[in-house]
Formats: sequence, C-alpha cells, structure tokens
Amino acid sequence: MTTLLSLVVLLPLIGAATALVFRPRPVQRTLSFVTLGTSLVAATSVLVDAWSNDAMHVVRMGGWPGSFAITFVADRLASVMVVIALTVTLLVLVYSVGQKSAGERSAFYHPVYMVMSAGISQAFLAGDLFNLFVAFEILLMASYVLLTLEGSDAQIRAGTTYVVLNVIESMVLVTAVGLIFAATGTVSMAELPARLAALPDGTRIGLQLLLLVAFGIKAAVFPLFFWLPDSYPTAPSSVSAVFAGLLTKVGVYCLIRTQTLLFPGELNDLIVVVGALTMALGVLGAISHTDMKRILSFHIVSQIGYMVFGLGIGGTAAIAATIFYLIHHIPVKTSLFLVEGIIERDSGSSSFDAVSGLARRSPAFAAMFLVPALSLAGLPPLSGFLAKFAIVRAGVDSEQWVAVAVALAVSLLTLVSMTKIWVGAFWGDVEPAASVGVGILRRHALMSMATALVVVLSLAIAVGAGPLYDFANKAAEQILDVAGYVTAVKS
Amino acid sequence: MSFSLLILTGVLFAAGSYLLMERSLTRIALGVGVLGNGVNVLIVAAGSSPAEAPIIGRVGELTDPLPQALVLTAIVIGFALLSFVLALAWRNWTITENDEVEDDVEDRLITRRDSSSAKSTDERHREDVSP
Amino acid sequence: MTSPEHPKDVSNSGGARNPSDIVRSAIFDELVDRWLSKVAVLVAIYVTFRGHNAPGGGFAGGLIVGGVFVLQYLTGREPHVRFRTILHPTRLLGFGLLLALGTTVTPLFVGATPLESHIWKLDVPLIGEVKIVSSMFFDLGVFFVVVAVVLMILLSLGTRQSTVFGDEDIA
Amino acid sequence: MALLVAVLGLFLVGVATAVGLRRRPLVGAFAGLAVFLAGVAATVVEGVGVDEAPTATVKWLSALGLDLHFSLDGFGVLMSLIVLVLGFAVLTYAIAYFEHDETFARFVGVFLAFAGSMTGVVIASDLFTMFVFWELTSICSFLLIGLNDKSESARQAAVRALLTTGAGGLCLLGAVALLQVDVGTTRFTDLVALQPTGTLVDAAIVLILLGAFTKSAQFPFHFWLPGAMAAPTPVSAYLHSATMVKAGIVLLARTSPAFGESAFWQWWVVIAGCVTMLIGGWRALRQNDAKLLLAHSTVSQLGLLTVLVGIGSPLALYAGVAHLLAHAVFKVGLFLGVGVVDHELETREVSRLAEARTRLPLVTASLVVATLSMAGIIPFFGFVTKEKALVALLEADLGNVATIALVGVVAGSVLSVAYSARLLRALVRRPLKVAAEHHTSRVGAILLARPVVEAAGFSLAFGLFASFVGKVLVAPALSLDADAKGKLVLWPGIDDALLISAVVIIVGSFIGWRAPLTATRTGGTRGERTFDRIYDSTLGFAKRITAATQTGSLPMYVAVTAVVATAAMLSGLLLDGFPSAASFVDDSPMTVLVALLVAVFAVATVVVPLRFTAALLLGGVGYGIAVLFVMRGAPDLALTQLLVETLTIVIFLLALRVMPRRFAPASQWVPKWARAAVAAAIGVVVPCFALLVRESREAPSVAADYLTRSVDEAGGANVVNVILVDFRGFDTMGEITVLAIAALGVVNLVRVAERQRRAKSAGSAK
Repeated sequence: MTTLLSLVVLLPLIGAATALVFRPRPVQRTLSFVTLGTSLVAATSVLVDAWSNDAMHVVRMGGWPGSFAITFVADRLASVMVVIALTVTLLVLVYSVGQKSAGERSAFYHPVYMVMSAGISQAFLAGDLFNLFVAFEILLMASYVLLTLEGSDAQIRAGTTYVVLNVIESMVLVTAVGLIFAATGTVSMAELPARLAALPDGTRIGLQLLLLVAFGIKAAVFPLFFWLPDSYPTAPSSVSAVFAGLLTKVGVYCLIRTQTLLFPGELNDLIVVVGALTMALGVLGAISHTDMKRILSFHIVSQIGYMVFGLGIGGTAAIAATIFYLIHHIPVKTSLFLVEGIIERDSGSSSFDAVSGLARRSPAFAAMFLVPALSLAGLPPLSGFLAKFAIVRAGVDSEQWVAVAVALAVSLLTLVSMTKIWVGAFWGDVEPAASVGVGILRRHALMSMATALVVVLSLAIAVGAGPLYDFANKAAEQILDVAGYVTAVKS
Repeated sequence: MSFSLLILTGVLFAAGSYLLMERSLTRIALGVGVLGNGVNVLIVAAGSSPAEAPIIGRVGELTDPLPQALVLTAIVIGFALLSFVLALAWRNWTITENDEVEDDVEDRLITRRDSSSAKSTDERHREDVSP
Repeated sequence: MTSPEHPKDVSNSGGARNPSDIVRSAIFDELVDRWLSKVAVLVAIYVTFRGHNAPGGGFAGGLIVGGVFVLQYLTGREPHVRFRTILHPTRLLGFGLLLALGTTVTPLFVGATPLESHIWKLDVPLIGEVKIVSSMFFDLGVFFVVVAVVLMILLSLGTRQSTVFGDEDIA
Repeated sequence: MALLVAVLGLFLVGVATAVGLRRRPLVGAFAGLAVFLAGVAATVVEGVGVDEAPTATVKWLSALGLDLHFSLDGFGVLMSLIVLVLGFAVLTYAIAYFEHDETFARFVGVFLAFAGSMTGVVIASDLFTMFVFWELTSICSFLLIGLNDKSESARQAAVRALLTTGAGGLCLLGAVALLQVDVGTTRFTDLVALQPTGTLVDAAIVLILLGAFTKSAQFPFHFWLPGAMAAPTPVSAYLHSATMVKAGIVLLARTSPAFGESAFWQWWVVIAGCVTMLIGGWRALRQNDAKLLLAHSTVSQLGLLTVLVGIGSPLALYAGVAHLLAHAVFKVGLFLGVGVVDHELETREVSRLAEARTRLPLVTASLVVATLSMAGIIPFFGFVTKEKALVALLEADLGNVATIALVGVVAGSVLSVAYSARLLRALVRRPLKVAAEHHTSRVGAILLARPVVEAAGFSLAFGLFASFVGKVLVAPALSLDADAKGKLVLWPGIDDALLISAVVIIVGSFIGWRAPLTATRTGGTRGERTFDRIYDSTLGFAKRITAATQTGSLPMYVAVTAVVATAAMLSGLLLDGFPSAASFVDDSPMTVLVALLVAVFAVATVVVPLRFTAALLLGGVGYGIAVLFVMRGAPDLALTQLLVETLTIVIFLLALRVMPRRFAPASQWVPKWARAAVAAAIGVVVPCFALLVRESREAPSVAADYLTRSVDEAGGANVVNVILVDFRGFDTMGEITVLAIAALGVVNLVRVAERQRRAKSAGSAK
C-alpha cells in the first residue's frame, strides 16, 4: 500500500518528466493517459482498502518517524478525494484531446497537466503543513501555465488577476506556516494538534485565521473570491473545468482539514457567516451575467458557500454532509464547464445572447446540460439535492435559521440562473448559421463522450447516495477523531 | 528575537504590499520580490534564534536548521513565481504596449447593463398589454 | 538562431563588423568560454557534492553554472549553442527531474519508502574511504534542473532574434 | 409494487423518446400507451378490493431518513387511476393533435415522464417522497409549458411556472427538514397518528401550505396557471385538469388529517381558498380566450378544493375527494374539446365558439354537457359533488371558519355558474358566420373527439349513478382520515343546501347570461406583472450588489485580501494583547546597519521612478538579506539567496528591456494615502504578531531530531542540506517541480508572443 500510495503522486511527476524528454505528441498523450490511469488504479485500490478495512495508510518519506517525516496520509476523506480528482482529470484529459485547442497542441500541455494532477493529489494527501504549501505551489504554478497557455490578450489580463491573487495566497500561506512553526516548533500535522492547543488563545486564533485566509482565497470564500469569476472564464473550457471542479475544492478540503484537525471546533460561527455571505454573493453575481462561463464561475463561489456553511455547523452530521457535498460537486461543476466548452466550440460564443435552439438541435446534448444544471440548483432526484438537503438538515438541527433560509433562497436563485441559460441557449430558434445536418454530439464525439461520462458519474453519485453517504459519515467520524489521526501517523 | 530583523520584516511587508496594490505589473512584480524577501526574513527571525550554522562538528550552540530549510524552499519557489510574473508582465507589454492591469471589462459592463435591462422590463409589459 | 551546422557563428550582437568588437569578442571568448566556464563548472560540481557536509548543494551548484550562462549571455553569446549539442534544455529539465524522481522512487522497488536513503562506503585507492549517500543523486537531479531552468529562461526571455528556442517542438 | 415498475417504465420510455427516438415518436407514444394500460392494470389488481394497502420502500439515503415510501391506499388508487387513465386518453388525443409537428417526440417524452412523476406524487406515503416527485413534476411541466420554445410568451410562462412551483418546492424541502428534526418522521400515517404541535411544527405548516398553494395556484400564486396556457392543449388539459395542479390538493389531503386541527392551518386554507375562488371566477368571466377562461375556472375550482380538503372535517374531506374526481372529468373534457375547436377551426375566441356547432356537433354537445357539470346542474356529476360540498360546510362544526368558508364558497359558486353560463351561451347561440374547413384526417378526427365525448359521458354517468360512485369513493376518503364518511345521491331532497344551490344557479345564470362575450381587458394579469417585477428587481438588486463588490479592479482585490489577512493577525493581537519587548536579543551593530540599509533599499524600491533602478534596488534588498543570513548562521541560505538574487536581477532586466525606463505616472484607483495606510498597518501588525507568536513558543523544535540523526543515519554533516535532500527531500522534489513548470511557463509565453508576431508580420506581408 505504501508503494501504491506514493505512486499516486509520483507517477504523474515521472510521466511529466518523461514527456519533457520525449516530446512527440502521441508519446505525450500516451504518457498522460497511462500515468494518470495507473495513478487512478493505485488510488482506487487505496480507497477500496480504506473503505473495506477501515485502514488509514501513511507513507513516511525517507522512512523517518512520523513525528517529523514528511508524510502522506490516506484516510477515508483523502483517498476518496484523490480518486474522484483523478477520475475527473482523466476524463477532462480525454475531452481536451477531443477539443483540439491550441492549448493541448502545445508541447507543454501534457507535462504541466500531469504535474497539476500530482499537485492536487499531493495536497489531498499531505500530512505536513509545509509540504501542503509546496503541493499548493505545484498545482498553482501548473495552473498559471495552463491558464496562460494560449497567451491571448484576455488570458493574460485574466491570468494576471489569477496569478497575483494566488501569489498573495501563497505568501499568506507560507507566512502562516512559518509562524505556526515559530509558535510550535513543528510543521507536522500529527504533532500540531497538541502543540496548537497549548498556545494562548490570541496566538492560536490569529494563526487559525491566517490559515483560513490562505485557504479561503483558494477556496474563493467571501470576501476573498473576487478573483475567481474574473479569471476562470478566459481559460480553455477543459482547463477551466478542472479548475472549477478541483482547484477550489482543494481549498475547501484544506479548510476542512484545518478546522477538524488543527483547530477543532473553533470560530464556527464566523465560518457560518462567511458561508452564508459566500452563497449569497456568488449567486447574485451569477444571475447578473449573461456569459455562461461567468455564470458558472460565480456558481462555483456560491456552491463553495454551502460547503463552508456545512463546515461551520460542525459535528459529525454536518461534516459528513459537507464531505458529501464536496464529492458530489466535483463532477457536477466539471460537467457544466465541459458542456459549455462544447457549446463554445460549436458556436464560437459562450454568451447565451448569441446561442439558441440547442435543444432542438440535440436533445441528448440538452439532457447533458440539464442534469448537472438541475443538480446544481438542488432539485431531486439528483445528487445536488441530496447534498443540499444534508446541509440544510444539519443547519436545521443546529438552529442556524438565517443561514438555512439563505441556503434555500440561493437554491432558488441558482435555479433562476440555470433557467436563464436554458431559455437563452437551449430554447428558441435554431440559429441559421448552425449546421443542422450533423448533430452536436457527433461533431464533437470525443468531447461529448467525456462529458457524458462525467454526467454519468454525477448520476451514479445520486443513485449510490446511500453507501456513499455512509462512507462520508465514516470519513467525518474519522477526521473528527484527532487522536486517531495522530496515533496512526506517529506510530 | 532580533529587533532589527523584526523591524526590517515590517518594512519589507509594508513596502511589498504597497507595491502589490499598484496597477503597474512591473511594480507588482517588484512587490512579489520584496514581500517574498519579507516572508523569508520573518520565518528565519521568528523561527530560530541566532547561533552557529547547523553543521555538525562546529563548536557552540547550533541554530535551528528547519526554518532555514523551509526558507530555502521558499526562496526557490519565490524565484519561480517572480520569473513567471515577470514573463507575464513582459507578455502583457508586448500585447498592449502598456504595463498596467486593466479592469475587467465584463464586470464594468454590469453597471451599464443594469440600466438597459430596466428599460427592457417596461417594454415587455407594454408588449403584454398590447394585443 | 544559429543553425547546428555552423556552431562557430555564435555571436548575436549584430555581427562583429567593428574591429574593436572583434578584439573584445576574442578576449571574452578566451576568458569566458575557455576558462571561466570550465572553472565555474568545476566549482559547481564541487559545491554540489560537498553540500552534504558544508554549505552548498545541488541548488547552489546549478545556480553557479547558470551564472556562467548569464555571463556568456551578457557578453553576447547564446549559451545554448554548446549545450544544445549535448542536450536540449527541455530535455535536460526532464532528465534532471527524472534523476531526482528516480532517487525518490527507487527505494520502493526494494520495499522501502520513497526517498529512503542508503549509504555506501567504498574503499577507493589513494583517497581512502569514500562515503556515497544515495541522496547525492537527488542533489544531482536538482543541479540539472536548475541549470536547465536558467538556460530556458535566458533563451526565451533573453532571445534577440526572431527564432525562439523551443519552437521546433510544436507538432 | 408493480405500479412502481410502471412508473419507472414511464420515465424510461419518456427519456428514450425525447432523446433517442426523435425521428419515430409514434413508437414512443405507443409504448407509452402500453405502459399506461399496464399501470392501470397494476393499480386495479393490487389496490382495488384489498384489505390492506400494498406498500413499498425504496432504500436511498437511509442515513438521513431519505428513503422512498409508497402506499397504494384507497386515495392512491383513485388518484393514480385518474392520472393514468387521463394520461392514456390525452396521449391518444395528442397523437392526432401533434400530427406533423416536430415537437411531438419531445412532447411524448416529457409527457410520459410527467405522468410517471405525478403517479409518484399520488402514491407517496411520505412527505419526502412526495417532494421528490413533486419537483419532478415541476421540471417536466417547465419543459411541457415551454414546448413551443420559439414563442417568447411560452418561454416566459414556463419560467414563471417553474420558479413559482420551484419556490414552493423549496418550502416543502424546508418542511421536510423541520419535521425530520422536530417530529422525527415525515411518513403521513405517523404524522396523523402523532398530531404534532409546537413552534417548529407551525413553521412546517406554513411551509407545507406555501408549497401546496404555489403548486395548486392558490392566491397569491394563482398567476402562473393561466400563463401556462401557452402550452399546447393536450398539455394544458392534462396538467391543469387532473394532475399537476392537483398535486397541491393531494398534499393538503394527505396532511390535513395531521395538521387540520390547528386553527392556524384552517384560517390560512379557508382564506386562500376563498380568495382564489373569487379571483379565478371573476377573471374567468372576463376572458376572450376559451382556454384562458378554462384556466381561470380551474383556479377557481382549485380554490373550492383547497377549502374542502383543507378544513378537513370528515365530510368535507369526502366531498373534496368527490369533487376532485368530478372536476378532473369535466375539466379534461372541456380543455380537450376547446382544443379540438382550436385545432379544426383555428380559433379559441369565446365569441366564435358557436361556429363549431355545425362542423363539430358531437364535440359541441359534449362541451355543453361538461359545462353543465361544471356549473353544477342536475343530473350531472358536478351537481352531486357541489351539493355535498355545501352540505359538508353547513354541517362542519368549526365556528367562524366554516361560516366564512361557506360564504366564500357560495359567492365563488355564483361566479362558477356565471362563467359556465357565459360559456354555455357562447356554445349554443346562433353563429355569426360559417366556419373554416377541417384539416384533420378521419382517424385523427375520431382520435381527437373520442376523449371529449367520453369525458362528457362520464360526467353524466357518474351523476346518474351517483350512489354507486359515492360508495366507491368511501375507500379513498377513509384512507386519508379514518373518520371520513359520506355518500352521494343524485337527488338529495329539498334541504338547505339545495335551496342555496338554487339561488346560486339563478343568480349565477343571470350574471353569466348577461355578461358580454367579448371582454375588453386582455394581457398580462397583475400577478404576472408582480412576478416580473419581483424577478426584475431581484436581478437589478443582484446587479447592483455585483457591480459594487465585483469591481474588476485587481488592486482593489489585492487591497481587500491584504486587509482581511491583516485583520486576522490583528484579532490575535487584540485577544492576547500586544507582546512585550522582553524577548529581544542584542543585535550586533553590523546587523543593525545592514538591516537599516536593506530597509532603505526596500523603501527606495517603492518610490524610485525608474524601472531598472527599482529592479537593482530589489537586488540590493536581496543581497543585504543574504548578508543578514550569514550573520544569523545560515550560510546555505545566504549562498542561495545571493545566487538567486543575481539571477532575479538578470530576469528583471530581460523582461523590462522592452519597456520604457520610467514608470508611467501611476493611475490612482484610490488615494495614495489609503494605500499607504493599509501598507503601514501591515508593516506594524505582521512583526507584532510574529513577536507574539514567538513569545508563546514553549514546545521544543523538531530540529533536535534532525541534529542528532543527521550524520549517522543520513550521512551528512550539513543539517540544512540533509533536511533538503533527505529528511524533507520531498519538499525539494516539489520545489524543483515548481521551478521546472515556471520555466515552461516563461518559455511558453515568449513562444506564443513570437508566434503571434510572426503571424502578424506574415499577414502584413501579404
């Protein structure tokens, strides 16, 4: 298991390095698929083990004791995140090959993409705060390059916003980690809980807030999300799909870790307020725009708000709901961006003022949009509904009435913006320019196939919600058991 | 803790963040550089006490090597970030002949669309009423 | 950019038409290319390998070699010309990463954890016992990566001609 | 439960038809018809004449109590028969109606899915289960109302319907969560048994009522239903006679035995129902479009049903169930009949309905029968059920509520009779001119007319055999409320109710007969306008908020982020108090001097107006820090810092050489002093917080391990380097990866620029 777990991160790195040495595109593509695919297999076997044997796998780099080695810790939450992240990256890879964008043709696309995947996995597995920072830098640097791969005017403009804000995030994070070391003498996440708890209140809360700010920028919470809707829309859809689906979730994941492992149960009320404001402002932004990518980008923010809300409620049920939300949201958001990418590729615009009649052209394609869109709005029987319900119920349980009301209202506004897209782009006359002869799906077969698979993944989450939720529940119990984590890593 | 390093940290953080709040990309890049240095000094100053270099065999009390190792990594990552930001500034210049970061167009348009959509609402009702 | 068939034609400073330029270029050729670069590479290797026991290491070593390239560049040469024949910078980058990764991964094959180091003690005639630590290979990888990165940045941002390095690998 | 298989079948055939069988919708339609029949058979076999209602449970998310519970009790049987039989009838009708229409496949697909969802609603035995199918009907109705998506008004109507019912759905969701937490169950039988009360339950009641009112188009949410008439007739007939709008009534019927005791509940139900009855009736009286007339009449009838089912006295419940059936039968006939007229004569104007008489005598006759039933004229079924309703209200022992309900229902009934009378007059008067030609095939004409005639026939037959029907309806009412009782008779004898009816009919006919057939007012209703106003002002509000927060200005975002991060540290300082300076060590004069120099360089970097100079000053900062590192016992750090700084300067020079020497005058996005203040705050807070953090350090550093193990176990004396390549080698691995990717990024940007430049010069050369 140690080997498999290490390979999840190392294989994509090896693939990337090899792809730099051997640069013909078929070789690079093969390398991408093989390494990410193998990583996925490795991660899945770790997950299966975590699921069935209640095992928590720990890799201690260099064979040093867990108290000071850099560790990879695959508890239930981390392993399920890695698996779902790799699945999505792999499917988006298929999509990007089909997209034939200028980006994918670059000799750098595949190496950078693989490195990003490795960074994401590493961030999920990191058992060391400074190593987490390094993982963040890996995935961020890769994302900078991917975002500016085509180097167009708009990309540079948006890329600047993205890069500058994330550089600031890096600075805040490394400052926080440095100061945590200064206060405790360690950066190992297994050592930190006890040492942090011994600190005076002000110091501890200051450090916690600093970490929350750092991860909050990445997760795009109020009032640190402004960069996101300005920058994601300019990336090629395949790239923004991964960004939307995964990168912000890394931030949320880290917020969960911080909140459960390092500073259990502190400042929960603040987090609930932040969550409610994030939900509300995100969705208000979404309904003000007419560009699909922007709408979807604002929805990332608003959906993050739900997860932050769930995190703020605290307790096993709420954390389980948050984890479920986190898992379900990745394929939903990704597929929406992928669908948007097909529309953009097909008609050259992402504004629904310029696109119409898609449902007449291809009902199957319309269904591919409708399913994740309604899931995002939280309508049954889709996964988004279950996730939202779990959060709302946890909120009712802890009597967070205002936030629950906000959550429900935001859900309605989400529906508003989804109907705006649907009515604008999918209904109405088919544009005369659009070629009616060949269906959308057949024209973009590979992209559509990848998108359909992501949609199926989200449907599978809805169908298998029972076992998955049980898993989330167990994962929540596990991450709330700080002592268990510490023992497992240090032993 | 060393008083002079502490004050220096403050100056570097202030100067760096002031530069980051500029519109000029060159200045932002400078800000990344200054702030990065500030962070490094902060970690070393707050994380360890001044003592002998941590090389086994040297006489005297050895200082804490870990902050140094962390800062070493941070220096390199900071360098990587700075190079990329500079390349971005360079590219921005080659496109726009301008060093400044413009405001986002779509965001600016929202305010204008606001008034135009209010008009369209009225129109819709007029359509509704007329047969 | 210089085509591989004419490796001597290395000057980019607008052609050395001016006699004083020729003299200067000859001096720099002599100084920088012949001596400084060789000395620097030796120093760099020394710094890289002594890093385990004294200040230094792969990173510093790589930067020293990078500094030589910078000097070459500042004196009007495109430093890749000599290096290209050995390794393209992107390949060098990949190679360096692979070396470091190889050191990381190899222990897995013998059932250990990644990056677990191994110490070999060799008896070399004349020198005596030499201790080789597997992590030295890791440092060597770092060295190559840094060299490659410096080269890549110089050759891209620093280019003065219409042909940009790396363009050829666009399929 | 075999019926569930049929429900699933409806969904599957529906999706397959809409997505896959676009070119052969008839295949899907016939498969759908077969499933409808199978569903009817399953319902009858399983549900009729059994002692105990069959139940089924589908495990879904048991941990949250989200399992699907179904029960085919008496009410479920009645309702699912209505849903399935009418589905069958409407679908046969639609085959002819949609002849040669490209949207037929979409219609069949969504229609079947809708029928499946509606069946789910009526056999749900649990609020959560009902909610799931409830929302599915909202989605399907959205797609059905917007079937003619080329029409702007259809699209708008669909959105209004979806958002209104969707909002109601969210209320239900809230109710489910509240009941789960407070009562611990959402099963209807459990709720009825527990009779829960309390503040949270009251909140849940409000939410349930909101859900029911939005779905069943009760005041003030009545506006979406007439708008939804933009849908093709089969859709309107199905959604608005028997199914979608009845979902709210079903919900009330299921929950009123549990909550009906609450005065709160009764007042809300009666007021909403009565107001809706009056508004709907009044509007129906003034419509030019026959379909809109029917829509408003549906609103009005739903008001009556809300009152009956909502107040929940045993007899009222029984009367409600009976009237539900009566309304479904006559209303589907009316809608479909008007649809035939529309289809054949291309008119729906009330004033031209009479033209159908010669062309479509059978349909016209059926319409007359259905209208009489709607008006509550003996011997049609509508009469029987309305009598029962009046009796129930007269006998209800509920005080003021019942009185108000009675007054409201009587007034509403007058209006019902009035608009029915107006419709009747439009149907039977002498036509002004001869109608246009048929354009449907013979088979088509039969398919179209058949359900209309059948509906009329049933309206009459149910009336004539009222006592038999009444006996059948006892089981459904009993399954809702164990106390429910009642019977139906065609001729009740002369009693109070009959006298009231007589007065109602006389007054109503008088008003209706005198009402003009062409009314003056058309266009959007006030409710629609209110909806639009709310919608637009929400949008406007969103835009204002977004414009205010999402400024698009990078420096603004940076400033906000910086302020938040500073506030984080400041709050730590405020909690613990600013640190004392006790822990300072003595700095050597050299350290002080270098630090001072670095600080000067840093400030100069900010103020210097020249690009290269600024870059060199930054280099100075770096070199100075390298010196400080040496003095701190960090030679490795110093060496690296020195080399990196050199390289940084070079890269600065490379990148900046394309730009002018001087900075352009900085554009002021906020006053300089504000930025300076933020920067100064950071400059104060960061070191103070660092000092605070350092002072609270008690635990030993992990470095002790490194120092002891370095030589023996890792084979190196330079601990910093050993950490980098061994103890924490993986950090270094990550670090060189970052470096490598950054280099790729730089190369990529230059390459892209070069390619673009070359493309441009190639373009200009041509």
